Amino acid sequence: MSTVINLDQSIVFLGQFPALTGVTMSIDQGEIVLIKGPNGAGKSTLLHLCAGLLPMRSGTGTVLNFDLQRQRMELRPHIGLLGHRTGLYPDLTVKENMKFWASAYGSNDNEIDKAMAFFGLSGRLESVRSQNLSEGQRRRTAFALLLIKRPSIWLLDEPYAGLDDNGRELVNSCILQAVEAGTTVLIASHQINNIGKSDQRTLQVKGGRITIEPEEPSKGDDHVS
Amino acid sequence: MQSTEKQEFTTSRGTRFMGISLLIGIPTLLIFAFLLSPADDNMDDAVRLIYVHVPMAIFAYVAIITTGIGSVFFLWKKSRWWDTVAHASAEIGLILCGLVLITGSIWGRPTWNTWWEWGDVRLVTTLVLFLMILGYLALRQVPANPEMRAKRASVVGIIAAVNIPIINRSVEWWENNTLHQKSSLTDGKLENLTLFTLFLGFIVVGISYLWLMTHRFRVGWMTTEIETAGIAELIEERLNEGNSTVVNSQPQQKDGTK
Amino acid sequence: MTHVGYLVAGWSISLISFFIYAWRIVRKGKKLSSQVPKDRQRWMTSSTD
Amino acid sequence: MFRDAWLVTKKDLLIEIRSRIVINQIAPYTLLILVLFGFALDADTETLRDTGPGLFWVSTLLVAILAIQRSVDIETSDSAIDRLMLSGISPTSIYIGKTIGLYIQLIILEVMLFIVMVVLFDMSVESYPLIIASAILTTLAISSSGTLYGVIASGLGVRETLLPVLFLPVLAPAIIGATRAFGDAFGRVSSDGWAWLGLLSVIAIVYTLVGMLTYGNILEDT
Repeated sequence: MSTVINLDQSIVFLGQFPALTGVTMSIDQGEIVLIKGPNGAGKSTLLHLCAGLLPMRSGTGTVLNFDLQRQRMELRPHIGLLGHRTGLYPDLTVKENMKFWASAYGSNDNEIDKAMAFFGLSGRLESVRSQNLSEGQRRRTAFALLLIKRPSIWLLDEPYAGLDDNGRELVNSCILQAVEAGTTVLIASHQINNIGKSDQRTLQVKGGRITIEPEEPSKGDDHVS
Repeated sequence: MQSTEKQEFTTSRGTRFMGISLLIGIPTLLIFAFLLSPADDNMDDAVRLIYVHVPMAIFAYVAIITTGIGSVFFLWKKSRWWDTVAHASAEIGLILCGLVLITGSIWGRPTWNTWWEWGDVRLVTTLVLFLMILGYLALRQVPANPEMRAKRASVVGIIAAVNIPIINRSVEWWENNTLHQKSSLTDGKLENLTLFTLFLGFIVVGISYLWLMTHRFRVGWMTTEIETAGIAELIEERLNEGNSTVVNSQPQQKDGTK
Repeated sequence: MTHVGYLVAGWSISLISFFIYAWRIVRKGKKLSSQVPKDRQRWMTSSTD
Repeated sequence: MFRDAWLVTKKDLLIEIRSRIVINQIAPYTLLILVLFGFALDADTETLRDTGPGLFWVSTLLVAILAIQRSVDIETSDSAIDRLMLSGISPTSIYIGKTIGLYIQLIILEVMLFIVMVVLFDMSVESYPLIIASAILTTLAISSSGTLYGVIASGLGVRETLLPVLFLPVLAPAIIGATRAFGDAFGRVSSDGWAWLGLLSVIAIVYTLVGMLTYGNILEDT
């Protein structure tokens, strides 16, 4: 398996605040990595760094063989990021949101229909403005957008927030399918410990640095969420 | 000015030399401006204000163009040196612009019988430049990520600098109803002594600009130096925040990884 | 000499502003340089600028 | 590049058609400014006619500030900007797209404002081509610098105060030119209005170029 994310002593500042204080990690293609840690530990910043959205103050890093110091622009189209906020246009309907991003990504109508059907967004919800959606429905829409983009790396920040049991299962099965197809998935969450696949890894982030990375993912560390 | 004579930390051999030249130059300029140079046929003695007004106007442009150049190089090379130059020059440019406006309207009072003449393009456009630089410096004062602020300020600086040629072109279109002296340097009827005094004015104001630039640059450089000096401590503090919550559970965390 | 008042006003405002600004910069520089270690003041002594 | 830009423009216009913020809230404000000037200048129609060109552009500039803030809000209110930057659309295309979107909205506002002004102030137009040409160029200057400055002032927590301070001086030269051109077109000033179009086009082109070159840099860390 080839390495898709490789960070070495990456330091990232948000303003005057050192959000990441020297992260070193290496992630292979097709891995599922859970990133855990208390609030403010730097989980979101780490995901934004991997997406090429934040500049590194020092250190080196490559994602998909793009240099994080110089090739962030080129990297970005290959990344799917689901942040705290869903990034939808509140005044547009679900369908209009999907259509705009689909044409930006170059996806076709068939893919839109499939993704919307998968997340239960077809029918009545299609023509509801996203500002009138519930939190869970907005998340589902954001996931559907992730599907139609077909990125090589998924960076999910608290993906389960606001989702019901059904929604979680849909998300889990869609993550597993994506990983089967060779996608790498990073999940920052403190809600879940296991998404149902045995060879996942867990990274602990504290104080802007990875504090522990188990050598072998032990089967014993899965708890029910 | 005496302060340059003492041993100061922002002082070097270069600035001390400039400072001494100013100590000689400013009184000399005053003597020439008030005593040796003749009164003008049209402007009478009001011409004596021109010796400081015109050089300051030119160097206000120089200062803003320097800000523009510094901004371009900062965006291009990402070099802090250029950013500091741009910031320093903008601040001096603001002061020069302000003084140009003040001396301009003081000069206008006896000459045109009005403090402020909206019909005069050069006054109005200098005011516009003054406001642009004011905006630039306001942006630099906003509390924010210094790099982000510097990037945004440099775009504002570039826009201000490209406005100088635009504004100067606009003078031509506006010329027919402007009151301003048709470029006093070029009408050829000036007496030699008047010309020399004006020349002296350029030199004195030029040295003042360079002297202020050097000192202001060094102050700016040290300000960033102090801001960045705390970074190592900030990182240390942030790491400890991580440690304190997991004191004994992960002993090998300094390595970060396997 | 005509317009003496205007002349004096114009010149003195210019000179006084210059001196006040210069004095403030120099004083600020003095204050700051006590906080910055000598080796981090490398633009201080160089002939650049 | 232009396909992507047009995509962004279409999206911005669709959002406006759905939300109607510009039409329902910003447009009435424009008219209000004009009417207030009418009251303030004591309803002296001759004075109003003389100052009409200036009032027109000052009102346009004031509402442009609101339209710019709205245009930035669309992207930042739910972090859509992150997804936009990850979408592969280049910052230059985003810039062009948003500039055109703002441009179209401003032109619609100006047409409304123009009709109301001509009626209320009882003004007669001598040269429609001059009006149209100068409006096209000035609006380009406003929307290109506005899109750029909207992002510069965003995300700092002081946008409402900072944007006008930065934006208005930058457009002062364009407004001077536009006012003269309009003055000539309305027959109120005896200057050659067409001569000012040169200045206006230089400003419009320069601002658009600076915007295209620097927008990406600023978007980077919004």
